Amino acid sequence: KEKDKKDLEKVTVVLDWTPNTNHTGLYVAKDKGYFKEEGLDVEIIMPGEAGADQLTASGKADFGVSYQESITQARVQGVPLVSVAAVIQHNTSGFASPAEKNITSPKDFAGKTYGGWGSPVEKSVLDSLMKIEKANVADVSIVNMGDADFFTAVKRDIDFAWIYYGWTGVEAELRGEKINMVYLTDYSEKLDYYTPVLATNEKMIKNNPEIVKAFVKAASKGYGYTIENPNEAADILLKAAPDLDEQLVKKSQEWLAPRYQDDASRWGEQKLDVWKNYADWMFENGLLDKKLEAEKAFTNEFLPE
Amino acid sequence: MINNLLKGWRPALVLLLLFIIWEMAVKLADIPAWLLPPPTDILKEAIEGWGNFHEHLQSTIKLSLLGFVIGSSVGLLTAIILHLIPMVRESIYPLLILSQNVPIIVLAPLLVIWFGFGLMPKIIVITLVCFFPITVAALDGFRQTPNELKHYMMMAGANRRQLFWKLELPFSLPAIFSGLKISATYSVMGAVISEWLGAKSGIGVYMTLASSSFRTDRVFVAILFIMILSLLLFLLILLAEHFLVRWKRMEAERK
Amino acid sequence: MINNLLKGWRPALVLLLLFIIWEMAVKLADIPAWLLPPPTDILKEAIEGWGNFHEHLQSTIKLSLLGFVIGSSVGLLTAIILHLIPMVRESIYPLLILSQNVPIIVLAPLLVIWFGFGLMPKIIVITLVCFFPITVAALDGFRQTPNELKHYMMMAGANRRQLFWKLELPFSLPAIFSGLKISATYSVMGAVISEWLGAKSGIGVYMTLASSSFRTDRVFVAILFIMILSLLLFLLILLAEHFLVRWKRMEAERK
Amino acid sequence: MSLLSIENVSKRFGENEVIRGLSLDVKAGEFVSILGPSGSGKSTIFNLIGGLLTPDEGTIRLQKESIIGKRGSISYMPQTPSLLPWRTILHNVLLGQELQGNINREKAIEMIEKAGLKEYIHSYPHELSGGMKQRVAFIRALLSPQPIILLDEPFSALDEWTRLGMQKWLLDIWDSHRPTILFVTHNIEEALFLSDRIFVLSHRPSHVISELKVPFSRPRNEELLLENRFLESKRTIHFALKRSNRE
Amino acid sequence: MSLLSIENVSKRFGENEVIRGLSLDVKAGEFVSILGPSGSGKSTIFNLIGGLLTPDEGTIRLQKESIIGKRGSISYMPQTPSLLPWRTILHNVLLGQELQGNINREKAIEMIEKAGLKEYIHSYPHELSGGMKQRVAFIRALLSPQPIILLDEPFSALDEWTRLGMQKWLLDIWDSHRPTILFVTHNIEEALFLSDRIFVLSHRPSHVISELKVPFSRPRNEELLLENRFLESKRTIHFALKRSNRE
Ligand SMILES: Nc1ncnc2c1ncn2[C@@H]1O[C@H](COP(=O)(O)OP(=O)(O)OP(=O)(O)O)[C@@H](O)[C@H]1O
Ligand SMILES: Nc1ncnc2c1ncn2[C@@H]1O[C@H](COP(=O)(O)OP(=O)(O)OP(=O)(O)O)[C@@H](O)[C@H]1O
Ligand SMILES: [Mg+2]
Ligand SMILES: [Mg+2]
Repeated sequence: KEKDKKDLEKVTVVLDWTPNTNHTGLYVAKDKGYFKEEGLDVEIIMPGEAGADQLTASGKADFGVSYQESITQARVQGVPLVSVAAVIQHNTSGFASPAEKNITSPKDFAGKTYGGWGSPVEKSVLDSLMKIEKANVADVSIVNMGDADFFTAVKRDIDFAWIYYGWTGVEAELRGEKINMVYLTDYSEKLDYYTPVLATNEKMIKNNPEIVKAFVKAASKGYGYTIENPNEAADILLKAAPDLDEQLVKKSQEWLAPRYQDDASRWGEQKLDVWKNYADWMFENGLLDKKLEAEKAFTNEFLPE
Repeated sequence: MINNLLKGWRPALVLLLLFIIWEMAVKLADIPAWLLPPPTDILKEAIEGWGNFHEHLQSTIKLSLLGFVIGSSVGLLTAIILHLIPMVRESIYPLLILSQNVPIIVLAPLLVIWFGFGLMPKIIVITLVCFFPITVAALDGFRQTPNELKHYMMMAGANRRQLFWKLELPFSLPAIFSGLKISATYSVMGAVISEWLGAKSGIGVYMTLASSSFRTDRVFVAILFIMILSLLLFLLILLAEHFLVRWKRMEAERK
Repeated sequence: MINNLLKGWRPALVLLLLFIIWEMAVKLADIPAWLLPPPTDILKEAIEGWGNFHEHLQSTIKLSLLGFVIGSSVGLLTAIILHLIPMVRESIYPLLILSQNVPIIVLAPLLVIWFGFGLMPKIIVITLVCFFPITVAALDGFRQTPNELKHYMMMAGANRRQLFWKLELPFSLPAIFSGLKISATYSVMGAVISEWLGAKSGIGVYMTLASSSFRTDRVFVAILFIMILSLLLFLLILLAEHFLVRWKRMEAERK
Repeated sequence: MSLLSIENVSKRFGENEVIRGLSLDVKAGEFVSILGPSGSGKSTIFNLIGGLLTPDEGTIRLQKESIIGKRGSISYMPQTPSLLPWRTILHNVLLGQELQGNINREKAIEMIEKAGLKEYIHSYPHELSGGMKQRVAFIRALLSPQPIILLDEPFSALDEWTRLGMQKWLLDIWDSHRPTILFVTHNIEEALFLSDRIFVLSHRPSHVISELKVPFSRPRNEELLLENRFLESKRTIHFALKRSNRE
Repeated sequence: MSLLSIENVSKRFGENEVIRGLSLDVKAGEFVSILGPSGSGKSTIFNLIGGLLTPDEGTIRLQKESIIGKRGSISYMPQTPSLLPWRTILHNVLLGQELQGNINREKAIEMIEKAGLKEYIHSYPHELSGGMKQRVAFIRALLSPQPIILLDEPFSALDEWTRLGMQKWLLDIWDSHRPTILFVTHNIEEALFLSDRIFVLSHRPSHVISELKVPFSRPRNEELLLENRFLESKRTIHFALKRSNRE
């Protein structure tokens, strides 16, 4: 068995944050031996403050969990990141607010306070959504809430914030706090981008395509298992990260399981339109210096048939 | 003073040398700019991006200065209270040391809950970072007041207040100034950290944005200005010391 | 020493009082536990979660100790080099001070990119946090060696090496130990920060996990242990000092 | 009639009995010395008079009033000059008055000039030599409003040559102002050269073993130190001390 | 035949001419004092002999060999005891030998015991009184292998009573070992009481203004200080110094 291990190709994958249900497929693939079947010995690493993208791009990590938004910005700056699979088919993020604030559609944003992390993207997104309902983003007071989490923030000063329903929204359900969600996908097609995605760097694709293929295949299998058995998959994640809150993981997993593949023909599929649309939108809003060559930013070629 | 500045040519030279080596290394090893930009790129970005950057810089300067003033006042006041009431000193001082081991980033959410997103939590963070060196330095200064001077003052009929204002406080000014020097440089760091608690502008904000949009050169511009700012604040305190504790300097020059 | 520990009852009492007030405040004001858990909850979690937590604790202890040993060695060595070669001191010392103003969190990604995920970048972070207080303290110690002792040694024919090993180094041991005490407590903080650079276990990891799954009580357990650990390391150095610089303590007791 | 009178004072620090049944008195305008070996409790006597310590027994009276535990009723010049390094000479000299509340700037300037320190009036203490600093400390004591000056071995930290100069200077000043002075020293020559009366103390626990009226007329000058009658007086005190040691 | 001879030595620090054409010599087994006012360059002379400074002019010879700029060729006892606080008395005493490379532990223990410090042999310096520390410093100098001991005002920091005790002790030790000693002081009595010959220095720039053979026989005791012939010698030196000041 020792000898087996030596023959395995050592591969590292760096997460975008702390382990959560976005990553379950990777943990399943590791735990169930799918990676090993493909000849890989995978190590999963948390990036801490280091930032997953730089690590993946520089080759310190072979793969990373990233976002379409990041990869778009990165590629424009010459950072050689490529997305190889979409973890979740549609954007599950949206603007959340405590139910008593009565924020149910973008026009309700007016006169309220939004808590963000200080990126110019936020204002543009708010603007796009509000324009649809003929409201003006200038009426929203945007406050940077830094490292504070959603629940903390809405206790003070803040009326609504941008969250992933699959994690923070589920936590709200668990706490019995009623929240309203305004999903991006409900209002704009351009904003239905892939988040998160699995990424690697160009060098990896050029020099070790077989490893990329093997990795994506095993990951696909892992997410497949998760879709079928959310409860068992959640247990595997909890085993790997026992400090996570069990209830939250279970419930979040249940919520997310049908959304990994959703309406796509296979897990991980990415469409050129989605990449193009979003990059165009960013460019139009002055969020990019240059236009993105969307064809080079992602590839479906490593996904199993 | 001017002497000291002139002496600075040697470290400046070393710094220049470091920059040249850095530039060469980046060029020769063909390191991509997003990984480690060469100094010339950083300089270029600092100049080109100035129009956008100076606003951030301004708000950080304001925040650091305000935080420093409040933080060091709190520090000095704490020292005075601890000094004048020995019982408080014995019960609180060890806890103050302990307080320096609470990671500030962990406190952040609590501060936000209690004080919202305004100026208050930021000032608290800077104060937490700033006050301790001054408290320690001032307490040391008070305690090190020579016994002979105290004895003379007491024999000559000084009361507790006169003893403090006419002897202990002026005597510990040099010590307080060394505390101020440390705090001054910390206050810039503290301001940047506190901006991560949510701010609209500031070097901290600029830096997060830069790093999330892969502008490593801008991250370095931010570092550069943090260092320059720290240095300037340090020099400011040095200048104040130069005028306020003349006697100590003159004494030192004599030796 | 034992005296000093016994004196600790007063701060301990204040601490206890603080905890009681905290508990009462939380209970009376009905603050939700995810916002600010009462001390009893934290204690309960510390005990119940121990089986899972002690692994994290162990790896942080190992990392802190290793980092501290390496960091303080680097610090001491730097001080010795700066002391023995005045030209190096003049050119490098100001830069060292400047180096303390680079926010470590900004350096982190660069360190990981340059040195990977191994032990190396973590040790570098702890070293950066640790070395400076020791360098400053040791340099001060070397420089404060009384002139009369130096003069005697030189008149008696001591060469540079003898002067350093027989006079300057032993004389500055107490100063070095005060540097070590500061560095020791910093090293725990440094280790926690360095774990944010990507580690599999450690209090830093535990803390991020806890905070990302909204377990405020666990975050406080982490803070609690960081403080305890810092305190223990501090006491360890105090103990070492107790045995190594007997003479200074005895001298002080005389006064 | 005595200005200061100490009667039957005793003081112990725990086990350590320092003073036992000590009595002495100082008349207005007199220069009185207390001569005693190191550790015999001379500084302790001053601390008792100055109100920093209270005696276990006995009375201490200044102008008939008890000053036990009362600070600030005497003017004091310590062994080290104890000037505040951040004050100019003028402001240092004024300190004694400042603590008592009324400042006389003109008088201070006049005294400093008389002491030959005119050019140093706005200098800081570190710019002065040891002897000059002691002069400033003495002027400070002289300017304080209290009726008696205590001097605690003011010259023992100076080197011999400077010390002699200071002694001569002190005699000069004293001759022209005639303040009441209680002087502490362990140097027989110094006590003889300066004072009207000398109280010789025993070893701990100390009390007065002999009181001596100094037989030399004033003004005195340096040559006195080398005269045979001076050596004679010195011998007397020396043997008195030796005898008390043997007891 | 002289063990140490200094000929025509001059030294200036920038503008400040400290020594001008100074000559003196010390024979083996002799106790020679240099007597001079403060700041006359006495310590500078020692630094020249010890090799810390080099003279601008002149020669310094030890046993016929030039020792200009050569450190470690003399044994030295400074004004302050300069004991290392982290070493026990025994290890402090051994320091002089240690620096030269060969250690004689037995001899050291013997000497410490002779000096009456037997119970302090493993104590640390802070446990000793000022006088005791100076004894240790002297033993350290005595045990160093060099043929001459320089003593730079070793007793001037002690109070008068301890100082007298130390002088008597030094005379005792010297009588039994007869080391060669060059002693610096600004105290006329001390020089007269201790030495065989005295070189009296002028003010800066200093040179020898008079050389004096001390007329008292050995062993000497304390009473000598109170005799008339002692006062006589003191007067001689005093007036010699006074004359040179006036020049
Ligand atoms: N505050 C105090 N507490 C305890 N002991 C004291 C205190 N002040 C003085 N002593 C003791 O009293 C004794 C006499 O001390 P004091 O300073 O009065 O002597 P002194 O005659 O002035 O000596 P010196 O000539 O050295 O100045 C000493 O043994 C000293 O230890
Ligand atoms: N290294 C030096 N650099 C410049 N000047 C010096 C140096 N050493 C001594 N001097 C000057 O030389 C003069 C004589 O000093 P020195 O210490 O030799 O006198 P001294 O006779 O030993 O005095 P004291 O009795 O006070 O010890 C002084 O004016 C001093 O300022
Ligand atoms: Mg005294
Ligand atoms: Mg000298």
